[in-house]
Amino acid sequence: MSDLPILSIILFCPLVAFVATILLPESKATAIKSVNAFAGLVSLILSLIIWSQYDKAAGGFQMMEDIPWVSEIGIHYAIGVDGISVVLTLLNAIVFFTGVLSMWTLEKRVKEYFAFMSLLVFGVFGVFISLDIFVFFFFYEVAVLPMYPLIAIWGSTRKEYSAMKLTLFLMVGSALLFPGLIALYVESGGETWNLVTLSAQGTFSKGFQIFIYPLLYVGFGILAGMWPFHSWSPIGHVAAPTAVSMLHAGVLMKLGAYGILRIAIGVLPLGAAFWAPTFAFAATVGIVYGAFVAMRQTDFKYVIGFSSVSHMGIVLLGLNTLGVDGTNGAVFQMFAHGVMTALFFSAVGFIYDQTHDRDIRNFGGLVGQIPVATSFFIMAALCGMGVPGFASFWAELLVFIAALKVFPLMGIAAIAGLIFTAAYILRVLGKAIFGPKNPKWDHLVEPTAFLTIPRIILIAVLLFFGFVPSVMLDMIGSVTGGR
Amino acid sequence: MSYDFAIAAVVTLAGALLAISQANILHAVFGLAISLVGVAGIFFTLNSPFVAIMEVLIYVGGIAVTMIFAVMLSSVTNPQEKENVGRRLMAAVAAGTFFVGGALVLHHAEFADGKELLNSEHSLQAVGVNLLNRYNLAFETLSVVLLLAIVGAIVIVRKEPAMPADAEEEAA
Amino acid sequence: MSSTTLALVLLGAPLVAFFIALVVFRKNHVAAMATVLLGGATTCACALTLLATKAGAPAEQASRAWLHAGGVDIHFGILLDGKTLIMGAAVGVITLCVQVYSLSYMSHDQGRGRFFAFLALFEWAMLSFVYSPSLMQTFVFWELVGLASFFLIGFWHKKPSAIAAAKKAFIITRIGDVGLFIGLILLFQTAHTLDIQTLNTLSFDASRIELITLLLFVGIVGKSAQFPLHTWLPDAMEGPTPVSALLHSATMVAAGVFLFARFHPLFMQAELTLTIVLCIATFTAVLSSTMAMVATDMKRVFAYSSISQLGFMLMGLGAGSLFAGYFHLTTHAIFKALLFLCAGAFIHEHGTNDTVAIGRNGGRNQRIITLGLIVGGGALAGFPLLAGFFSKELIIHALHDKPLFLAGAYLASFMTAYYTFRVIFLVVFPNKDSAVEVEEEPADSHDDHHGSAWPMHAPILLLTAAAIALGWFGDSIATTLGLENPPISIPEMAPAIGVALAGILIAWFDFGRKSAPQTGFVFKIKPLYTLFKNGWYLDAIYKKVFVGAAQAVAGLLFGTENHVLDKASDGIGQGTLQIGSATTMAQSGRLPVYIGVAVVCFAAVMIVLGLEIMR
Amino acid sequence: MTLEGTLLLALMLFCFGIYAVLARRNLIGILIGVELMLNAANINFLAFSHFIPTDPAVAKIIVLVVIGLAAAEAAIALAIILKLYRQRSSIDVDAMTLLEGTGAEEASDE
Repeated sequence: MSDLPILSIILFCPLVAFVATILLPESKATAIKSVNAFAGLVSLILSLIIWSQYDKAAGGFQMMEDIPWVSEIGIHYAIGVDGISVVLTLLNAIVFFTGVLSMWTLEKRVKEYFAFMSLLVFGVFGVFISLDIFVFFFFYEVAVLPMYPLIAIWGSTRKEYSAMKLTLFLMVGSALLFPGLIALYVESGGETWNLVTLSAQGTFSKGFQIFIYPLLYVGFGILAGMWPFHSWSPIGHVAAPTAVSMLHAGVLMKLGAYGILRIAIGVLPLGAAFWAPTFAFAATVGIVYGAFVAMRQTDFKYVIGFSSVSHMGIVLLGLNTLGVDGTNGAVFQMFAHGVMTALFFSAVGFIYDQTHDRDIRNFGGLVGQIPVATSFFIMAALCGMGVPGFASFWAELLVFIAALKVFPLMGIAAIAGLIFTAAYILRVLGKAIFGPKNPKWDHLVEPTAFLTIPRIILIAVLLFFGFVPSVMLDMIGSVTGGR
Repeated sequence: MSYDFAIAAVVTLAGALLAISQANILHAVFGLAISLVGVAGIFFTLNSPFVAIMEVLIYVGGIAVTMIFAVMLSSVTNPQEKENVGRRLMAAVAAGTFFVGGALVLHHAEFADGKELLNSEHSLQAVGVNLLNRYNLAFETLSVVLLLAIVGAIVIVRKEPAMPADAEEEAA
Repeated sequence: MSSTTLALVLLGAPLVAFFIALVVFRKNHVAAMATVLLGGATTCACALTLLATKAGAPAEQASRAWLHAGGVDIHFGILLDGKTLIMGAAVGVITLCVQVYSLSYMSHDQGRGRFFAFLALFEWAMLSFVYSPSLMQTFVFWELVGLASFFLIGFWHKKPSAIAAAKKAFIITRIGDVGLFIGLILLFQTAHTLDIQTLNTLSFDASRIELITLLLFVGIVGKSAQFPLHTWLPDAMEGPTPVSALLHSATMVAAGVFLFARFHPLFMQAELTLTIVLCIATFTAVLSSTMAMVATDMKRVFAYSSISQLGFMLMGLGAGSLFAGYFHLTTHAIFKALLFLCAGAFIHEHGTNDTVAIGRNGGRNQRIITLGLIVGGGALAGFPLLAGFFSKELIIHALHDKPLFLAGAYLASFMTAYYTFRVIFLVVFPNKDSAVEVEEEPADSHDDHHGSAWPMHAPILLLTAAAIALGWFGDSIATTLGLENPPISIPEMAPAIGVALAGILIAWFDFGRKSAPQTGFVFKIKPLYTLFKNGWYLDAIYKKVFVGAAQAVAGLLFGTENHVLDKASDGIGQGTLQIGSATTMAQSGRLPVYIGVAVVCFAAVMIVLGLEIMR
Repeated sequence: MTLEGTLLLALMLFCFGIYAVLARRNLIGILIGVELMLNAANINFLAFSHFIPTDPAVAKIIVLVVIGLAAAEAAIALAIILKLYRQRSSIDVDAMTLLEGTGAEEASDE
């Protein structure tokens, strides 16, 4: 078992699905969906196997594979996982699988949709497991680019505009990243792109780190929804179809945060230390700002979109504390937020599919009509508020512990943001889910048992890690030394 | 200075002048042919008789004739070149600048050895051997390119009933 | 069964019942109710057994590391000491009473299965909070108590007012939670442990502990509805009355006081905090009493009285007497649950919340309930020999060397006696000829279906008995807590008794005697009446100032987002497009132009090159 | 006959070619200019190989390849010209401004 290149298998699992999707005829929609769901299931199982096989006591990168790719400029197909990658790989597999199941009712251009989606997932897996900065960037672009057609074709509400905006912002991010990454390669002597080698102490001088770090941080930060470069994100969420929103908020934004953690902070620790107060401030502003703006939104998805800005602010704040607890919390929050927003969008998507309306003012009393469907939304909302019992509580707790220690004032501001988070989430619940029933929606029906499966999986994951956070923290801690 | 070279040079330049100055495009092609013959003469004086023969065969016998066909097929209704002094002047200035630049470089460049070499008696054999041994790739590539050119030319010129209409709509 | 196992069963039963009732018996109300009731009974039995077997024994702790943070293991588990045992028993008994009571009260509600499920969740959260050995567990379940109360207050989710009240409760308590959260983290960073027993043995730097305890106190202020965060509690009665009974007695609001009692040794180290606690508690006790004096809604009177009694408890604790505060917490839990259950019974029967209307409707004909009301009210008013009397005496005794706060306490207990007996007299001696107008408040429960009487009567009778008897168990409670029950001589008691009796007397004069005006003396001082009636306008001010400010900021940022950030990014996009269209001008597609440019450039390079060689 | 003289001749021929390419509006005229430039280059190759000691066969092979390519190029170019002529009834380069965007409509209207 251990001899199998399990990482390569999990990486190419969605690619196989992609090829199969392309080869299958358009008319066989169910077959296409089944293939993708199967790929999702396989990658889910494999990521669980990786989780169990990863030796937490030993730590470091494991299950490494290294094949020269473009040896002239030192590019290797080098992959491997540490505790953080394991966590995020699992997240991606969960969101992929549940995302496919959530889109089971799709009828419009099924083939292309699933082709792009599996391509996107392929890229995300690649980012999470690659150990070569160039390969990392390669997969990063693979993951980012399918967003454009996915939104522009299957989206709603100003979809072309949103898709264009999203793509342009992400390209700006890449435009910052690429020179930064090349600078790393050149400055280190131009021999290797290997992350582990580059991360070694003393590779880069302090001045160089301070100069390059903002490029990488902002470049990745744009994808992570970093304030003030977040405005692509809510609008992208709004326009995207359900599973794309799930993948987008659930996984894609994590790529940015992962990039910051792995490359920006990992390779340039001195630069990170220099810039941490600045970027922590931006993150704190993002937390409070996102919550406030969400308070005024009227579209379900906009609310969730801005809540993502707020929650990703917590991730970024945690990363910027540069400590064990902060990093643990940030990674945990990445995972929790990924599952949570996937659940959020999945629940909203279900309502939208039936109503074609997302204005919270037009709803009311949904819980009386479709209690099961709304209970998914309520669960996600509770998790978003950081209620104990859900995974995000622990994540936020750790980030706040670290933030109060390192940046006391920002920590207090971020914790106070919890009040506003509760305010906007309860506002949505009060207006749309509870309250007097709107007779307009009397025709809504509950999801079929099949469609509840993905949502139940997501809730189960949230509750599991909410009740037993140590499982997650042990895994992350194997990298950060928190254990 | 040998006379054969001078004659060849004069023919070349005269033909070229004819090729670029004639308003009638047919005459211009004739000028090109004359110029090419002159170039062949220059090749001959440069101790490359085989290349000179090829030049005449391919250029004068092939390309120039093909051009004449093309002119015949296309410019029947095409109006003669209108006098456009400004354009000609601009072109002359550009070409003149280039000439000045080139002449400057030529004038100041120091070449390794200005003496004439006459050591290429077996040049034709050497060309043949080299072409099929060391430079075989260039030779084969060239054959493929020529084949593609033939096929491509046929494909391009072939009449397609639907395409022109579409293209015209798009163009409009 | 060891006591640890017993405690685990105690904690596990409600959680299991919650899941089964909510998920499995989603459509089977009877089964759901039965499950929850079974869980509640189990818990109650376990809690009482624990109290009986463990009372006076040394504290016992069973916990295991749950997660690792800040370089330290954080434990979750069970702590069995005096405070826990008493509070656990109170929670168990009162929850069971409320559940039995709800069988009848909610018998025809559409979502009664769900209601019972959330009752179980509430119980689980509160018990886990009480039995918690670490501050982290305390905080987790503190939050969950708030969450469960959110669902219960907003149980009638079709009523916008209920949802608004639930929202308000959650958000205002969350403001307190933020303080508690920061305090927790600071405490954690200072002490490097969250174990309650360890923390209570440590001593800290004075300014540090003052800051930490103040932050903890912010949480208590929010949860126990003290000024200035008290406004959520009166509104919280939008939930079904059994919820109010639970919320106001042993759970939710009690959590704040319990937390104070838990960390009493820490608070004792912080002089400044104690002074602030006393100020706020006294002020709250007086403030909310004034509001209670003019409220006509029976539940509202009791809600204000809860706030004021919580103030009393904190006064006792803040004055340094752990036993006084804790004893009052226990007695209050019993008699306040009793009062709310009685109020619920009246409301259920008569379809109105208005005390005067209930009285005129013949509320006194429900004899058992009226008895409960009188006993509970007497206990609340500090009528001698009833439960509340003893505990209140202890608090006043504890305050004896702080004249200012003592005066406040006397004032508050005078008003307490007055408004409590106002309610009693209005029900018992209704005066149909009095001028007072009945404010037609919407009925709490619209349907005319009434469940059978015994599920309502049994808990009320039980609690009535407890309210009478509990006062005499001061010594044993003190022993359980490991404290002394200070003897108080009769002369010391006299002023308090006098004040209470004076209050009752004036209430009698205003409401009880034949042809009493039944309006109360405050009614005659119009500005004061309006002020009290409107809760000192605090709600309005909060709404204007804080909610308004938050919305203004939200609006501002919303505008920033849409008009500055969005426009900026759009502008960048537009600019790119414009540059693009500008460059297309150069791309004319005219071949000669391209070639000409290329040639001229090349020529220029050659000229430069030529001149370079020449040099 | 010197190297400089030969190169000067080639340069002049090349400049004639440039002039033809720039001044002509007729596509065939432009093609003529291109051929002139190619020949100028060929002269240079042979001149260098004649006057500077190198392997003489190389220059000849290059020239032969260039001649072959020129033939291919002429064939394709003429085919394109014919196609264009069929579509637009004109082989005037000034009319071919589709790339200019909006200007294309005006140009094709003329």
